Amino acid sequence: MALPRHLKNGLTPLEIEFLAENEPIEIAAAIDTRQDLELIAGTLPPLRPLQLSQVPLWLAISLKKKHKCSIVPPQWMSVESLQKSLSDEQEHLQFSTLPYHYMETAQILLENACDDIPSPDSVRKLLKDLRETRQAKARMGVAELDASNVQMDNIGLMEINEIRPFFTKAFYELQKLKPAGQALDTFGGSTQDYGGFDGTASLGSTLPETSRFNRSTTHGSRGDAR
Amino acid sequence: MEDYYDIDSILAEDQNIKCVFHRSIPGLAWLEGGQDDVLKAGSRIDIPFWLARELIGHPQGSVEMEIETPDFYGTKVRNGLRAEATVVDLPKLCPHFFRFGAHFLQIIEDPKLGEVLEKAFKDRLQTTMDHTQSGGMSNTTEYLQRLDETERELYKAGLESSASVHQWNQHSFGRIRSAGEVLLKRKLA
Amino acid sequence: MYGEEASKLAREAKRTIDHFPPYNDPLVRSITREIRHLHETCQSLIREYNLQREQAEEEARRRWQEQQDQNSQPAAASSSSSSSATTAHGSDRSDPNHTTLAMLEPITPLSSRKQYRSLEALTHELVQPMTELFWTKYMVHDTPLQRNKRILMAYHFQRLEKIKELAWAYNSLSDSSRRLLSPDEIVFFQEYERSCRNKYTNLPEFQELDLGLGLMISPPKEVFITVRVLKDCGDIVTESGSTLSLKKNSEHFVKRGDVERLINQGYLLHVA
Amino acid sequence: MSDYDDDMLHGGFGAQIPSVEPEAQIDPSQYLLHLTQAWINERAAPDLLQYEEDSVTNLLARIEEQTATIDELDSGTETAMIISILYQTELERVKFVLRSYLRTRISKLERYCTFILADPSSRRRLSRAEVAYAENYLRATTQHYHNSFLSSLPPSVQPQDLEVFDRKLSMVSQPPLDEAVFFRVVADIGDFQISEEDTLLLQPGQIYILRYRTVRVLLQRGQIELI
Repeated sequence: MALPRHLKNGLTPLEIEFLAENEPIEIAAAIDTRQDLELIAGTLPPLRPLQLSQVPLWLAISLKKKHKCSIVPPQWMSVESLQKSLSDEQEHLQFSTLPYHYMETAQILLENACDDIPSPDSVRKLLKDLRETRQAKARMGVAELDASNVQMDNIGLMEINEIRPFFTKAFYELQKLKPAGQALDTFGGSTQDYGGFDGTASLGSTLPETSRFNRSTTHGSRGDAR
Repeated sequence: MEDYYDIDSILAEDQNIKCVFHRSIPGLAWLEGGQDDVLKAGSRIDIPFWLARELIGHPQGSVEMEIETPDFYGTKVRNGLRAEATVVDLPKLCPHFFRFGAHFLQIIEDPKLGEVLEKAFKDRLQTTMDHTQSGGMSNTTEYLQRLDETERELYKAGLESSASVHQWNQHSFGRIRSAGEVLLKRKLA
Repeated sequence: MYGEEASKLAREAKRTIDHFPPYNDPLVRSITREIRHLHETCQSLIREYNLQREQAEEEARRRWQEQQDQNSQPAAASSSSSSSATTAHGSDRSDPNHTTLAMLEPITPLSSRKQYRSLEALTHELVQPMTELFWTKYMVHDTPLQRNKRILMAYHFQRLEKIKELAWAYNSLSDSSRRLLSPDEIVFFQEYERSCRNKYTNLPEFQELDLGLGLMISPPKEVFITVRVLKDCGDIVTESGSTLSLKKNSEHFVKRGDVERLINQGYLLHVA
Repeated sequence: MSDYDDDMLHGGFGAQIPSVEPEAQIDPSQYLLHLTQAWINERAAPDLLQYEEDSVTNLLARIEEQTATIDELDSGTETAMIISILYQTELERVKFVLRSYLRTRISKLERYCTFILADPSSRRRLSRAEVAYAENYLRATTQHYHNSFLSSLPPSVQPQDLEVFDRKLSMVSQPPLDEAVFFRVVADIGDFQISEEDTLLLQPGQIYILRYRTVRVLLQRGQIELI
């Protein structure tokens, strides 16, 4: 098929990382481009040495790898901020407010710009604790899973991805167990007709209406619980 | 909602159930493995669910029949599921316990059974989910043996996605792999 | 029991969902044989039923006539009875290629509603029990037939999904994959590549995109990457037009797009 | 380059690339943002969404322009070299989104091919090239099922588009609209009816899991984004 099977359960972690790389971040350039950067996503003003600029994360990393910039880590990634998030996380049932791409951004920065991050080991440790606390919350969501709705504000995209296949499949199977009366119409109410039966094997349609036999369609006993 | 090409759905219907016809039917004795010609009225016979469903639901009228609720949806099992759903060994009862239940509920009226199945399914979800995140723990395999086919598929899906995030966390991505590697990886998963 | 071979095939499909087993020709053939047999049986059940029903209807009409004769005006009823007999078979709607159920046009209304109902009731009384038996026997054979067909469709459907995955991942069938396919599947693979995949990916507006890039639709990280050559590839021409000589065990810092396909095919290893 | 048909040529967008100036009214960055979200929506939705013709056309044109720009860049200095690499990196990123978007659509198109071609409202959501693709694909698969086993069965058993059994199980697969989706609210929607009894107060930033059929209309209006 045009899309390999492993891509059919939502996005892959790499794709989510790719999306996070579109997010803006602040850098101090060590290069003078002397010209606008005319990107397809829009034009960036020239990068000047030691001047702070907002650029997409992917661009920041690309420059960083060539030692052409240093990255200003976002406020929420500071030790104090993460400590506060962690205590919020442990105190409340809801997810604490972290950026949608917090896991990806943090991992990309720790991997490629570790020297720009103050006390990276504490940051790593805090992120790990945060992640574990939040993971447990995400899993708890399963208990609320019903055929109506589940609300999960502030969950990160990578966290969603981790539980998505399980949640969506479970949701679908639950609906199948609902009694027939609650069964859902097939396609927005309009039944599609694709020709139906023909030939003799399907003689349902070649027979005259049942009224000919003057017989109601209820027959056979409906089994009961025993 | 059912898909024509869904193998799981096809297999879930392949479950024998007990039926009784109210009239004798010449020419169908072989249904109960008999040598004679006539299938006698009142004989209790085992037929696949996929056949029973079409016979009992036929709009033009066929011989009246009765379908029995299988033992694995009987009082004993229901009580067990109500008490502690996670310890019930479902595949021992019926490999497609829930999916077959969904099919079966379409032809009989038994709201209680629907409730029991739905609740049991929900009760077991949390435990199954937890196991997807602790793959390889000692008590995992024992619990997994008690899962029915639908739950197994769920477990597999959950394990795959949590493993892929874990792998990403370990920085083991980013390198282009050959198609062979990708296919091989999937086989091992 | 009918349908057992088909169940075997369904279980095989389930078991092999993650790999690619050879085409199970013997099982497919034996299931199609069973379908033909079931169809024959259904056809003869229909013929038998039509015959029985005609006789029953004739019988009902005869009894009804007798009843009429014994009652008041025998002459008035006889003409209308013969006209209903000629329209009874509805031959204009039957398909000459198949055995069909006899079609019964509405019986010509008679002067008295009471008389009319009694003929209908008589017919019903005689026909109904045999209709019940017929439908039961018919469904006992038609249901496995439809199920056999469904399983064959599902089996072939699942294989097509895998064949298409191969077609997007590779440009041609390797000998080892070829051995797993039936001759019809090989034809499909070629037809799919030619008239579906290639027609679309070769559209002029998509030229820059390299849509048919194997399994490698993962997000780009770096434009330039380091690769090691695992198998000699000879010289390749890069996108920018220069030539790159890829000898076994050499390492190169190259543009990702130039070598992605070779990595996919296992010629190169992406080192860093 | 020689094996595409007339219908595919006309079905494309290449011929229709508008000759508007880059600065003309629409902010060029919007197309990329828009298509990136369309790609995510397409990956998450059970059915095939509206083809984003404007964004695709525009981005294809931008790719061509940018490729030309890169070729013209003087790569004599280190700075120029770095700018070139940045441009090329972004170019690869844009191509990736487009590629994955188009192939995601093809994959769903194949899965529900017969239905999409027969259902007018689904069919309207395709590009002309996709319609041609679907028709060729349907021909190839129909032929394959026929050759593999249907041809050896009685004619009345051969059709591939029937409803079987009394419960109207159709041989034609339809998108499973009752599947659950994760979505993020991006507009102030207010009270929204999710079932006969329940309404939800939908406000920007919230994240929910709901039945796709229920929220499809919100997606069409651009009030939610699938995730």
